[in-house]
Amino acid sequence: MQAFDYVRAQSTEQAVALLAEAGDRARVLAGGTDLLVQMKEGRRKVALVVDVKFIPELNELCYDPADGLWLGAAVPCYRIYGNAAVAHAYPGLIDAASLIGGVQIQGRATLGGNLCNASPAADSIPALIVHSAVALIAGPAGRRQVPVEAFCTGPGRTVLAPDELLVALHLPPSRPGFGAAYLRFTPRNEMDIAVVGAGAALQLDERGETIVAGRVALGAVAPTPLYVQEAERTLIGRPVREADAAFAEAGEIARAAARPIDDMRGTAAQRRHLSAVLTRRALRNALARSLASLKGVEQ
Amino acid sequence: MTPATNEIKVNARINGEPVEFFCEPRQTLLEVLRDRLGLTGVKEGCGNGNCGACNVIMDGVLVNSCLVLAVEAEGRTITTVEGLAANGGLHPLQQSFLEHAALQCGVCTPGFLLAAKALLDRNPHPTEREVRYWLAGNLCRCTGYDKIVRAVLDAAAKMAMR
Amino acid sequence: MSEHQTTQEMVSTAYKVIGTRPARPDGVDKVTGRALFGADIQLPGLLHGKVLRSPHAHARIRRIDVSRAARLPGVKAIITAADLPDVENKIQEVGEGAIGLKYLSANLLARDKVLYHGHPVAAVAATSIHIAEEALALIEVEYEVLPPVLDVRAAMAADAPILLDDLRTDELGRKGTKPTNVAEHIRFQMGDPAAGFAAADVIVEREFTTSTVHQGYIEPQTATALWNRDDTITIWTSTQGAHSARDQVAEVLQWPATRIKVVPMEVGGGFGGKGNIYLEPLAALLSRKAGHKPVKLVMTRAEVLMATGPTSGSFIRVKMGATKDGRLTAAEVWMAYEAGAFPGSPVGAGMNVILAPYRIENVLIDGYDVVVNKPRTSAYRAPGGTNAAYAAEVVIDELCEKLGMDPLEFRLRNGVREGDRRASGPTYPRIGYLETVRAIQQSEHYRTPLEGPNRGRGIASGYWGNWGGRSSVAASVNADGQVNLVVGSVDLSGTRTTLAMQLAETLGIPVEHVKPVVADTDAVGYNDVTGGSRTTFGTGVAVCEVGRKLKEEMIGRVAELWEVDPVEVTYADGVFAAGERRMTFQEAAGRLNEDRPVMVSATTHAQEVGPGFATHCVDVEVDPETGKVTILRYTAAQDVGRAVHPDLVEGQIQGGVTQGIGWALNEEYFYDQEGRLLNATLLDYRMPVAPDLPMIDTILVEVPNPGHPYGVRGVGEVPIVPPAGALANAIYHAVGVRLTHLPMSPARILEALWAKA
Amino acid sequence: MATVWIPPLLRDLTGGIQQVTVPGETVRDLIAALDARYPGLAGRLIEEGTLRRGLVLTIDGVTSRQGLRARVGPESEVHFVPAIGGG
Repeated sequence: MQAFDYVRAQSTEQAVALLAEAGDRARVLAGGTDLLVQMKEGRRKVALVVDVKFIPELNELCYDPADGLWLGAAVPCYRIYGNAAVAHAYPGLIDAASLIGGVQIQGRATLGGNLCNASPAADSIPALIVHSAVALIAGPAGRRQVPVEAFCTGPGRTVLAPDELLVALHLPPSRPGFGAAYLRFTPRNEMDIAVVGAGAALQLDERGETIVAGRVALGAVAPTPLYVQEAERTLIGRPVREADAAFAEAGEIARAAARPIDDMRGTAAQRRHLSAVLTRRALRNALARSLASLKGVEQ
Repeated sequence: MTPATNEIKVNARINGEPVEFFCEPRQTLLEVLRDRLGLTGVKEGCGNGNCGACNVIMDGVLVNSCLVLAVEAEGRTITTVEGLAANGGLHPLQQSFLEHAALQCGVCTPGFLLAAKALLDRNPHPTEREVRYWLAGNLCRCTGYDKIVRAVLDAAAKMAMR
Repeated sequence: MSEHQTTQEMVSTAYKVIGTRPARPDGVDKVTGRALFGADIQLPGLLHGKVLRSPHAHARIRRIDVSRAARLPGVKAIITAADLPDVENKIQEVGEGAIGLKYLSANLLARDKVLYHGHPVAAVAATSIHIAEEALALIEVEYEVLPPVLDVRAAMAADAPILLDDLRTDELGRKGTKPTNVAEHIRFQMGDPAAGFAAADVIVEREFTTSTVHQGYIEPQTATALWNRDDTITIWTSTQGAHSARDQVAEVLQWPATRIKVVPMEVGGGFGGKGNIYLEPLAALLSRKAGHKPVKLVMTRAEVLMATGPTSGSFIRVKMGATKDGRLTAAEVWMAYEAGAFPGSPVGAGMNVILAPYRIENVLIDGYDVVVNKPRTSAYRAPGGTNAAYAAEVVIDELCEKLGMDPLEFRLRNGVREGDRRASGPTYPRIGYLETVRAIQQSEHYRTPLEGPNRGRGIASGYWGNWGGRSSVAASVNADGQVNLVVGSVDLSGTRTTLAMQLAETLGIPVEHVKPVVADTDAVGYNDVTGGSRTTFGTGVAVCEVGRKLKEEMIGRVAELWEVDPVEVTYADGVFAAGERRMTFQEAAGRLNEDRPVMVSATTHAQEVGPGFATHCVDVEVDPETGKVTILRYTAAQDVGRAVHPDLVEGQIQGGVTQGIGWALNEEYFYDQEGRLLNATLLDYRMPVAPDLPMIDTILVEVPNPGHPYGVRGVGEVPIVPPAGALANAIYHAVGVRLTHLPMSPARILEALWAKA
Repeated sequence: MATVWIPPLLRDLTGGIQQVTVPGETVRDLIAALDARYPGLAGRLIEEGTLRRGLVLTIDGVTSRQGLRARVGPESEVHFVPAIGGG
């Protein structure tokens, strides 16, 4: 690796000041599971590494049924799925957090880092999108919010300016009748990059009879993780007993929305096909969880 | 040791002992453990977090030491394979790996032992499926995993009886 | 779990040590992190080296300028091909095969041309690995990029780019006249194939392609060298054969072999890939140039995948005919294997494997060794066998289907036994192929019907000829009765244990009383590489011989002590006896050492090799929507001759099966059009992970090899041979598509399903 | 007299004949007898005075390392097959 300076930032303000000073030669270090690989391979020229893991607000994982989830950008995956209340409220997020790398990667990797790395195949981003997550960004001029579906602008590129820092992700609270899921297709059962990833979320009415809201997002089928907004229109208002038909339609919408390429991880044809298959399956998983959440309320 | 100008002093607790070392920011924890601290039981198989040979436990969490900067170890507690057995003798997992012939070449073994320890610390009664999924980040090319999985399950059973 | 089936001859023989499962002597060091593998060597004043590699698959080197790199503070030496002595192009027997020395040298550091992405061009030694890495970026190399050729059939085309200007096709001593990429053509022929096909009622012909794959050992190649001021060289390395490594270094450096000492470190997996040298001469030259300081080179994983190993991608056409009653009448095979940048693919071995389990009177096999712009291929567990058997076993399965015959019945009807002829001509000695077929037939797995949609069961057989090789061993008896066993066969997977067990059995002492040591090249006689499944058999023969000699020596010396004729002294169960007199082995050891030490040695080149056969049965479920294959159950039955240490034999089988599964389903090299390797990481080179697999059940069939005192056959190679064929057949029976390309990845299965629909 | 199996790529020299029975006590004798009958055969089997590299001699099913000096019996079956490495 090239030589660089390392600073353990103590506050968001300090980190932002350091980034502003160093410009595009600085990189933020959270879990390091992408950054260090890229630096070793010489893909990133870095003069300054700003370690943000010790900034309290970036390391905070706070869930309140009324306010939702504050997920500090530097919270590693294992803390997310290790938290029972979070796991219950945000099942799609948990699916994704427990799929990123092996457990030793999950001990370090963060969803904030996964988002900022902006891989088209990132597992957590479709999950964050269907959970309607919002990114909280700090910069020299103050703070701003960006919905996760608008965060990535291309492979490895985001809305972040060189002097901006992702502070946290905020996920709205989940109500009874809500369910979400993320799944991906990989040739191996673990330790793989998604050929296609699909996130889905559903909100049922209180009786669990009708879909009142739904979100679908795909990974690895476009230059950025893809929010398939058109799928929502097909899902809303559909009775649960017709879910299979609705999900099949949503799957076809996802297939049409996908703009995949051929590469060593999969072919374009395979990816288009899997977009439909995985969307259907993710919706089915989400529905099961929606129904389960309603049963939980009755008890 | 006199530090070079760009070296940083790091204090950590490694295998139960306080350790002070100097390193450059670009050095990984793996490099320092092996080349500065002589803990060559920690192996490098891939250098990018895909094989688990460099596993260590840092503050109770299993990590790939190839993807940790040595400077990040400041104030941390680290266990390597050399520190797995608390006081003399062997850890039940080490014993079980030997009894089940769960190693052939042995180069992935330290990483598997650390991963298995981290598993049993969280989940003392894992199923075969849980063991396989937990160990997914550790590659073994010799054994086909069969005897490793058996060794972990058997160690769990024996540790539960104690 | 494993079953054990011992056949006839030796069933009554009661061994005390053979067949038990003692702890391995190197075990504690390996579970505590103490064992020293290649990269673990630390020496005072150690310098760290890095290798600059070609970014192109095929290019002429116009100019190399190292001056900027040399000026970087901390850089101590830089070498290029100009630092290697010129070697004449003689063929040298090294390890298990022969290689042209000029090619061996050119593979270490490219001379005028680079022939693959990752081909070494220069190497640097510096005070730290980071400085060495920075220095690489300062070396300027000017290339004239040439078109690459990456596929065997493209490389055989008349207008293909030529890799090696001096290469001419060899056909058993007859050289071609034109420049070519075809290094060798080999042919096996018996009987009259045309007549055989004319007599067939059913003929199946298919073409197969297989991708380049890697051995995938977890420990990257490494070498540390000290070129001392007395011009002796010491090399610490991770190698399958210390003597072979020494001799290869001697040849490329044109340095006397006996002024080179190779110290074999623990080897973190080899599977054939650590028989070749890559870094050793570079480390030695850097050491000399850096002022006789030790230099360590360690490959990154990307370097391992780009520039070491792999084994051949291939094209194979198989045609087989059978009569209505299920008798094979003829077979024709045409196979071309990638050699990589320099000649030497295992196509000959593939030719031996491809029809090995079947008695066929009329056979024609043509094999071609073809250079392409990929790394020079290296042996990989049953080299050339997996892809060959895959092709044949799929065709056999299709014949069975067309004939409406059970695949095991068909194999029993056509399977080889002692005295049957191999395709290469010679006959088989005592073998246990049919026994493995029956073992599967009788297994609980096969007798349990497989139910459920998209599920299928596949059967395939496999063979490896095994090998004896040259071995030297020495044993000395300590005064306390413990025996030091010095071997030169490096231990890749537990052979210290299996060798110690054979000596303990021969001497009638507990295995714990034998201390096996793997010695360096100065301390023990010549040993061939640990490979080809030879060590427990071939070095085992030497160990049995040393045990026999040791007993004879001790009997003679006890007779001296007792003042009786040696013929009056017997030795059994650890006790010397003559008349009423008794003396235990331990007592004798003490008494004899007071006089003079007890030590003997033995060398062998074992020829009575027992070929190995296996039959595998696998159940899969295929997800028709994704093409993903889940392995539900796997059983491997193998004739192991005699399982010296059943745990280790099971481990060999389970490991070999798993490598075969990886090759079959997901492992492959991806190159771009320009010949750059795209997936040089263990993330995208997808070797199986633990959740991809079920437990691998083994059935150890024991048909003793008459050529070994305890009946040992090599066991390591055979298990990688059948899995690809077995999985292809299982996938067919699950979803009705025959896959003719390895790996049978989800994308390819989906495409096949779409094509069918 | 021993039976020598002619390697397939040399059968152009024997007019397609696969096996030839020739007299001799050593492999050297056999090759000399073969060459007398089929000129050029020795030149393909022998290189610099020894058996060509890459060829393995098998006599009655067992490989021999003794090359040209290997002894053969009157009923022996002799093959020259390509050498094979292992992993």
